[in-house]
Amino acid sequence: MIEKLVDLRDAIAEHLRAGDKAVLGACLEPDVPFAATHEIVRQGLRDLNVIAPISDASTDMLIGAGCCTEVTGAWVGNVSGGLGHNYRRAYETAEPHKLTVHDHSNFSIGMALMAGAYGMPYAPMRSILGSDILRSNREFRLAENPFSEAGEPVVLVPPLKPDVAILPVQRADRFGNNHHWGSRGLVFEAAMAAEKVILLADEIVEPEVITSDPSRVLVPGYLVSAVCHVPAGMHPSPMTGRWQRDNEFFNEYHRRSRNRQGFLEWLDEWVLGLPDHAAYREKLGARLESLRIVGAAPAAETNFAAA
Amino acid sequence: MIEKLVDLRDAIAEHLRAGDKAVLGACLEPDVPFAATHEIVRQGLRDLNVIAPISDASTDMLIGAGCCTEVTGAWVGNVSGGLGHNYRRAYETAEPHKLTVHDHSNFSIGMALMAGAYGMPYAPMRSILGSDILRSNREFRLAENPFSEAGEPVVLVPPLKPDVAILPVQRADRFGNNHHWGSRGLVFEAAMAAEKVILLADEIVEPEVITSDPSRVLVPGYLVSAVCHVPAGMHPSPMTGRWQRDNEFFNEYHRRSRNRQGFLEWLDEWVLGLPDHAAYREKLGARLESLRIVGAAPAAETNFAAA
Amino acid sequence: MADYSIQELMIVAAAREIRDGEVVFVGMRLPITAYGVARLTHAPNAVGLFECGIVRYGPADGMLYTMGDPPNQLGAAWATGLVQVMSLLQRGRVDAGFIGGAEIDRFGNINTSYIGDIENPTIKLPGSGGAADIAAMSKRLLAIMNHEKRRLVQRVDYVTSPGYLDGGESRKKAGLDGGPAAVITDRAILRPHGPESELHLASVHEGHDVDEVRGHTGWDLKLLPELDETPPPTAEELAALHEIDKDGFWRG
Amino acid sequence: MADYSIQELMIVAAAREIRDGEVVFVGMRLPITAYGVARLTHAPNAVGLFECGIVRYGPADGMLYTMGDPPNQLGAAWATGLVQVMSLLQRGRVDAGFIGGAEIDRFGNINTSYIGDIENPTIKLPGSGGAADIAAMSKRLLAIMNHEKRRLVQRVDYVTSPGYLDGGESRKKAGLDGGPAAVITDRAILRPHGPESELHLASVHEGHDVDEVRGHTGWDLKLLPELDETPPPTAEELAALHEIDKDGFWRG
Repeated sequence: MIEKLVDLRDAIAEHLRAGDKAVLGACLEPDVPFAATHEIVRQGLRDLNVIAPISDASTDMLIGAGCCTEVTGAWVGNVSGGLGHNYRRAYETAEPHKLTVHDHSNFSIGMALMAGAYGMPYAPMRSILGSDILRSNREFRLAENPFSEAGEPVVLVPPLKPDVAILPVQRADRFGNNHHWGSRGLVFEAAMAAEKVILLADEIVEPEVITSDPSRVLVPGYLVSAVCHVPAGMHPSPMTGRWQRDNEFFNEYHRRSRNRQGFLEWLDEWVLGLPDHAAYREKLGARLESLRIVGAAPAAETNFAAA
Repeated sequence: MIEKLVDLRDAIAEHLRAGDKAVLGACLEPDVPFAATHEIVRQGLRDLNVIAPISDASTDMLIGAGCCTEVTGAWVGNVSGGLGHNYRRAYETAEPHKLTVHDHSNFSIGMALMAGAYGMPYAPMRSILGSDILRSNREFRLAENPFSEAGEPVVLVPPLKPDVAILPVQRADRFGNNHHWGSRGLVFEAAMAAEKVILLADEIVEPEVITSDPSRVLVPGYLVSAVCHVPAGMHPSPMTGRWQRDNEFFNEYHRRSRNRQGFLEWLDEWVLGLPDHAAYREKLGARLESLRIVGAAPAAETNFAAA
Repeated sequence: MADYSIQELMIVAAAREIRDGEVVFVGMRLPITAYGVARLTHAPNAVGLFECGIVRYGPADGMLYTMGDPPNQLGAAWATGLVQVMSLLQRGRVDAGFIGGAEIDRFGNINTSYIGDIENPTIKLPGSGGAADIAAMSKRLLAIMNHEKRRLVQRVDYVTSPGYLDGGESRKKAGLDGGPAAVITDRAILRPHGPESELHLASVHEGHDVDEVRGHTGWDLKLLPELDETPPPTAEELAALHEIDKDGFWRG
Repeated sequence: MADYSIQELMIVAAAREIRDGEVVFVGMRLPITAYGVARLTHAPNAVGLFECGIVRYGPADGMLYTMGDPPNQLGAAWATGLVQVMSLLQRGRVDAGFIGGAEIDRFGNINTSYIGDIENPTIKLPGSGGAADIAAMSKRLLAIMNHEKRRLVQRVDYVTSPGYLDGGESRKKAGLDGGPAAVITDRAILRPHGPESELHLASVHEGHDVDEVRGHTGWDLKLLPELDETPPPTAEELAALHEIDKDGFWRG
């Protein structure tokens, strides 16, 4: 097998390009890969089309930092705080730049990524019928269901094939094999649809840990391009069984990003002024430690023996 | 929650009707619900449309016993032995009755059940293009991909919505909540697509065992109509972590079912002459015990704690 | 004023819309708490769905800022993906769904996308999330809103989540079943009525009156014949609510 | 006769069709063993897919009667579902796929469904299983057959698994890429050649000759210019094979 364990800086530098369609935040509220968001800001990548059903503050930050000029998603804002101020400024007043939005619902972006994941030419669905999403995003098509007698209307969703999906997982081995548990949002569809997958592993384990439970694997390591060891790489979002949500961090970001100057100061303090995620964790210090899940609620034992 | 633990005899009597579309064998080679197959034969149900990607000897048995007059599947035979003799006799010479076959490939029946599971109006795919499956099963439609410039051909697969899916699982609680691990074939799609789900649980456990690991759940118990405690209910097929395959049992069935008289004798010995699956297990005796997986290869510990 | 907050009344009113044994798309914020209250009072067999990929029977033990927080994972009935849970909507297996919104109109259409023009809006709102799907495919849609004239409007600028569209048969013609069943505001409860399915005033909360409510509504709000005061929370309902929202985070 | 069985030669020949690093749809019977031999010899980075929902790197430790048997689950790289694994075919991510068949024709079309007429066949065969999908969507299709005149026919009665259909551009016109790359029989190896992609004789196994092979082929089998004898299994290949199939179940 091929070793894929690299530094996050190198993974972003090697696998992400200006103009790429990148999934950053596929699990809805948990597992937003903020460590990668920060690294993208530090490297000054431009013109990203950020794909995320519920992007939380990550997309807002990339917009404000000038990295993201297109959004493909269902909801952009700050789940704790409400509206995304950089998102509003960019769309309403083109500050710091013009923003293109490809409107989706959660289910339509799910169908789009599923179609991409499964190589389907498109996905027909009944959702978003009657919605103006069909008016603001012309990528969908309305058609008649050929199997219905009354010609019932259906929406055809074109497949979404991201260039890169960046996905936090609880544990991975150095070959990119991994375990992910808890709710998955669109993590699986994003991993299968993307050309390249970069994992942010909270923990690196021996390969035997992963193969002990093939039913817990998100996608096998051969489909992964890079795995980076980034503990709490999703902070301030939560990770099942590992990290609690830092709600106040989201709220503070929301307050401070209310005007552009405040946002730039926040960005300087928490992203540009720090060399990497280790420094970010160090700056968080005891605050991060207090979010660590230390209790034990183990999954029932499961046997894979063959004889 | 509603208690759903019932005897297999009662579950079949209450939930399965003559003429039903019934999934029996969704996991490909493992987890074929033979205990239910036998009970259906004993109760003399008629005119079933049996849905199974790879049905193994179960469908062949139901055809020979006169219970199944339609098959919706990709492969009917005996995975160990080869051809299905009852299947051939029914299709080639209408003995014991005429048989209708709805031809599928594994992927097309997967797409059909997925469309049923997800409430999709249909599923477009590239597979079975060029195949005569499109000639012998007129339920598919050929169309052009409206998102392609060259009008590339696609196959539209109508959704499959079984009346009942009968599915073995390793463990369940009395409310129908359950864990299933190892390869899943189309078990998940069948469970979601069917109007009713009957589980054959190898083991009944306390509800806390299931809730300890929500990521291992096939479908939650509220979607299950009945759960039956049937250890080794899938014998002679295997069950991951629990039972090895009884290959010789398949081979013996194949040999003895080569002519109709031999099949009827086999059926009398192993099904009609026994009152229930407990008697079948007793008759197997040490042979069954030798198939039990006794080794330990536990899945790595996984934590769901919240704080 | 009564011995409960308006948020508490809204949560309890939302909880009452959930019937026992129903499958409910819960969403975020107030509805999570409403689901918990229903479960602990009159609907012990209700099932809660969360679009992040969670199905729960009992409410979570611990504070939920979002539906994906660790307490909602622990002890869940199912932890799976968005497509798996949301497709239960498309499969016709969801009885009731809750959503919020910035604007709603007299036919129950809800806007969470653009105030003003799409190309040049006054406010760019966060967007649908799962709201458009829940609105399109739940058997009964339940909306929770603040009751202000600028929010309850004649016609929304943008239909994120379809209600009865232009009223009458227009929702059915668009290919959709179901539709809004109740709008719970901080002043009143509105319900669709008549052949046009226009929202009518169904009940007024304690301390508010019909004229005031009509004055804060952006269309000529008609009254249901059985119009009454919204029943206040019972002691049992308030106890359930306090058990779920121990810190009072969602009760304001 | 050489110191190996014909099954051993067929398995080794199949293994040689797998290149290092490739993703291979393995299927049942001989190909499982061929995959294992390839992995243990020249293709240590190959990946094996099984339509029941398994992905493996190394071959299973223990006898596999079917792909879903417990030894194939233990230590797998992934245990998931059929749709998830087979969609890798549709996604264009499978380099090579193996299938068998009852009948194959000169354009590599394979029949595993009906001998004779659909409505009134001489033999009702088991059907496609995953073969139609693997044939339609693998980049290279590899077929394993017994070489008999009634099996290698001018035109199959029923195209379960599409090869080059009517030859030439017809496969492409049907919307498919890829196509058969080799047919491994118990007498020879056939490969498509020329603008029509008709199957030609590529190599003859030890102990067989061209006339005999042509005599057992149901069409006028043409020869590739570079026609040669199939190289016998090496000691390393045989050792790998014996390690995987300890009991000789598949070497018959």
